[in-house]
Amino acid sequence: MAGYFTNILGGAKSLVVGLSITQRQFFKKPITLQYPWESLEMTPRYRGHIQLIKNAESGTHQCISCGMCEKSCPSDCITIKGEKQEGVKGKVLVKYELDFTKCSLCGQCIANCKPGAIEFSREYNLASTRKEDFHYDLLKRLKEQK
Amino acid sequence: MNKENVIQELQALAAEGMADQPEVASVAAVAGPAGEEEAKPQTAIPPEPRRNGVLEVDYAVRGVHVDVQIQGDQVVRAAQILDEAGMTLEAITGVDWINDQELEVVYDYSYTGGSCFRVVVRARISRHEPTIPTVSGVFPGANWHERETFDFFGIHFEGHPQLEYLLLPEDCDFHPLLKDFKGC
Amino acid sequence: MDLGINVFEMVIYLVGFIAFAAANAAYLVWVERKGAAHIQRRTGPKEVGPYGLLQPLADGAKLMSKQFIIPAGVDRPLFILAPILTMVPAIMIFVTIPFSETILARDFNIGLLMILAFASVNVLALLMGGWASRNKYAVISAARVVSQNIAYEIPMLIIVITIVLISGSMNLTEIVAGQAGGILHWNLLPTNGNFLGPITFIIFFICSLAETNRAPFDLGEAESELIAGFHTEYSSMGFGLFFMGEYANIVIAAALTTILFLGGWYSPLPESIPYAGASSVVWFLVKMYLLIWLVVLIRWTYPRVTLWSLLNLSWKILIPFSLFNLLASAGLVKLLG
Amino acid sequence: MSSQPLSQNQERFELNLGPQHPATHGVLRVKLLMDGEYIVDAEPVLGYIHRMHELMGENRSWAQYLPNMGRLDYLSALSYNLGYVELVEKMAGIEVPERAEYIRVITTEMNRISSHLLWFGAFVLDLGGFTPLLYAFDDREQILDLLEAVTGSRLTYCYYLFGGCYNDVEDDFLSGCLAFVKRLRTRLPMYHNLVTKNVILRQRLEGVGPVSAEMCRKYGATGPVLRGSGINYDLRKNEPYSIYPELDFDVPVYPEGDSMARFMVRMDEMEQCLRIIEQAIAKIPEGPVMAEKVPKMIKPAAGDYYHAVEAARGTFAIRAVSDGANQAYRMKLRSPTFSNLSLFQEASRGMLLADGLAFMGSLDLVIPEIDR
Repeated sequence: MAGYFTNILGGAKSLVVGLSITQRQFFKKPITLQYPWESLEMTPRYRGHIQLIKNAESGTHQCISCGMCEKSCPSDCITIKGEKQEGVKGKVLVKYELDFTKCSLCGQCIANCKPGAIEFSREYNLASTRKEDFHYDLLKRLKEQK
Repeated sequence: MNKENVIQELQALAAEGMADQPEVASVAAVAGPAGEEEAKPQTAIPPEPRRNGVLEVDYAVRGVHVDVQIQGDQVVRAAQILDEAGMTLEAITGVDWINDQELEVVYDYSYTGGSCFRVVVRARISRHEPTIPTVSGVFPGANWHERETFDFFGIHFEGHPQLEYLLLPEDCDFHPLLKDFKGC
Repeated sequence: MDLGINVFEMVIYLVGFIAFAAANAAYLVWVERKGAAHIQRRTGPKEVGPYGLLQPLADGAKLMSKQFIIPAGVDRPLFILAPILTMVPAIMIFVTIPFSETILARDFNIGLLMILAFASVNVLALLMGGWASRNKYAVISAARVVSQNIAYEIPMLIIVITIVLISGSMNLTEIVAGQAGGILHWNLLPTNGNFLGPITFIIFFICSLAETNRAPFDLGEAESELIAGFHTEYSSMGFGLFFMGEYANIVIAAALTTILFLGGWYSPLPESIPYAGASSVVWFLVKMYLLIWLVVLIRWTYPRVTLWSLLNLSWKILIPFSLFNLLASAGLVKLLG
Repeated sequence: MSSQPLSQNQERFELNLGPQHPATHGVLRVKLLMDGEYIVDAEPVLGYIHRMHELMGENRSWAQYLPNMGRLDYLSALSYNLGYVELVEKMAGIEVPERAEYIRVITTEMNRISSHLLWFGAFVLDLGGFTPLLYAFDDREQILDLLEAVTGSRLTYCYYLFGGCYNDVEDDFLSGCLAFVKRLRTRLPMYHNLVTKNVILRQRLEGVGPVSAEMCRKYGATGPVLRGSGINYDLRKNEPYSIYPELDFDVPVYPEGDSMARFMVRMDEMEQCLRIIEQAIAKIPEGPVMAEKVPKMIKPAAGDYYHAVEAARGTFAIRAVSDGANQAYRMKLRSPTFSNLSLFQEASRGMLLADGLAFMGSLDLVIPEIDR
């Protein structure tokens, strides 16, 4: 019989404690971010789609068209083409296409890139209704980059 | 649990299986081929099918302590031995050795009651008529694992209470992990 | 009495109460959403109007402009009748509630009885809605609602009888009048003569939560088990009426609790203090909305009970306590009165 | 529950729970045979998010299979990453620098906490309490921010490489982790006051869904389900890997076997994770995070290899069969919730629907991991 009453009292106490916690939280400031009006800066290591790194001095990329990124990609996202050109040692990159719809951002391409020519971009708010909008021409992108 | 007892019982079981197969019964499989296998040249050819028997393999390399190969119809006996020893069935899976025209059914057992002890039991069955008795009578948890193996390899588990597709759609007619599966 | 004036007054009150009920239902949704958001450290609706104040209107417009889907195979008459039947009794009850000495539509001698009678219609509506939907989740929900409401009507009625014993009337105005003279005279406190006042109040409050199907007793809705319970199949204003009915019932439960336990329109301070001590409708609304806030806070704090613990609570704890309470109060009234 | 199901000859009906249902946390379907509110039989139907990860393992090189690991159990992806890289390191004999091991343990444990926090919120949501979910998300968000700064992703991590980690961590991350440890230590008592001690929650969990140790053994259940049934089995202790033997932590075990025991195991496990993180940060050495010599093409010796790690939900094991090539001949993924869920059918017989769903929640299901 005593257990019956202590159960009720203990239960009631736990309920009151719960109420006091939520009521206290009610008076605290919201912690959410109102997305369209505010947004976060992406961290330096954020993994967006890959892009060619622009060399500040030469104004171009470091790619030697070795094809390691293409080979290492688990999902065949990358298509590159290098050509022999007159007066230039090694191959010259003429096409670097990324199919971002298939990419899983594993970073194998970057880990396997010997000259360190590619990096993750910090773009995250990508949206489109067309698949083709995510087929990137990274060379073109590099040219447009300021 | 007495590990030595379990190993002895499994050895006895495997020896019975070898008696059924006169061509392998003459050779006692006690050497540690774990080392042998590693020494083999690295080729794309799958290793030769192993003889039935119990091997104590290098845990640090293989991740298991005891490797047992038995006849297909002995898996229930093996499950009973390991069940009595208090072990858990962790997973069932298959491997398609298409070059030998054989399917291997692999049972992973582990011990959850104390020090780590892992036993793998494997049985090779014909690829053309893949049937093997179910161990779901001993370990009810095998039910889903066997259904999954049926999905992927088409191995028929005799006596299984509900051998239907588990992960694949119920109307599919292929077994994707067979090596001659070419997409659907 | 002049019949013409009487009818005119009746219409004014009726329109007023319908408007009050609808506005309350709409803005309690806003309070619930905003309150829940701040309890959870979010901001809640904020885009439609300042502080999202126009959100209920937007929601209402959306609900009204949607198609009222009647699924194939449902019991059409019951399916359509059910949402209406949740809303009508709720508005009827408002007629009897005295918001102050002057603001009341009809001063019934048996006001309390009428409220309880109409409140029981609600469960019928939920049963009809759940049954007519031809949805298994809705049927389970309907069965739950019925057993829950029956179980909680018993302790609630016993408590109401206790109050009637103490105040000696079933007229709501007289029950409030009996609590005049500051907080110490409220039925809530033992100082009013009934030493079991607080327990009476708590039992009544729990019962009113259960009767209005509010969390933690929202077994009928139980969104993580039964999708949306009895209104799973309802869309458009069918759903809207269920929704409004739920909030109207909360207002009624809070108003009734205010009348029975918190001294209605009387100030908690003695009447000798100017302004703050005066009785007015403001005090009534303050008490009522504080109770409603408690109901909201409870919803966003506790997990849901199961059917058995719900029934256990009623039969094993609330009913014995309320019966003992009734006996003790009757004895006290006999001794002191 | 003291009450028993109604008699057999009452009318029964079938109820399809899912594949879209709020309580199944994903595309799980459960075929229920109901007797009023009682579950007579519950048969989970799987495969709605089956992606044949095992076949992918046979078609990709060892390194290319890395991103798949983040997509099995997306809530504790790093445990899976760890299990896979350790297996391949074992096969290829790659030594991992000590700093990388510490980073792996710190990030894995952070991930484990985030997984348990999400389970905690979602579980209370199953029981009808909405608010703790948002509080748990608040804390989880801090972890995701920290992990994002290191791994670059928030959910489907692909951070470990064979022989180390993708990149080093900064001191900011370590101090951030310590700050988080401090923060969660103040938040956990709040959770206990708000949720664990709540009488309604206790009534819903205590004695509900009892799973005996024997049943766990027969079904191969592991992780918190097994530890909630009184078996002290945690691969971090029983089959130590990485640097766990150097760290001092306890394995919470509750003998009751009911939903409350499983709840408490996970809540206590979070505290132990905090201890692990603290010690690992105190001990972390300087040095490289990648092994010097990692072969470009990994060609392990032929044979089969088994490796098991303790993921947030139990034993995650991989059986890889190699034929000496750069890709697996067979890759078997043994996921913990697959076995944990398989006991649902037997254990849920005779339960109330609400209790059945609470029981299912206490198993902590992640459907992509079950379906693979």
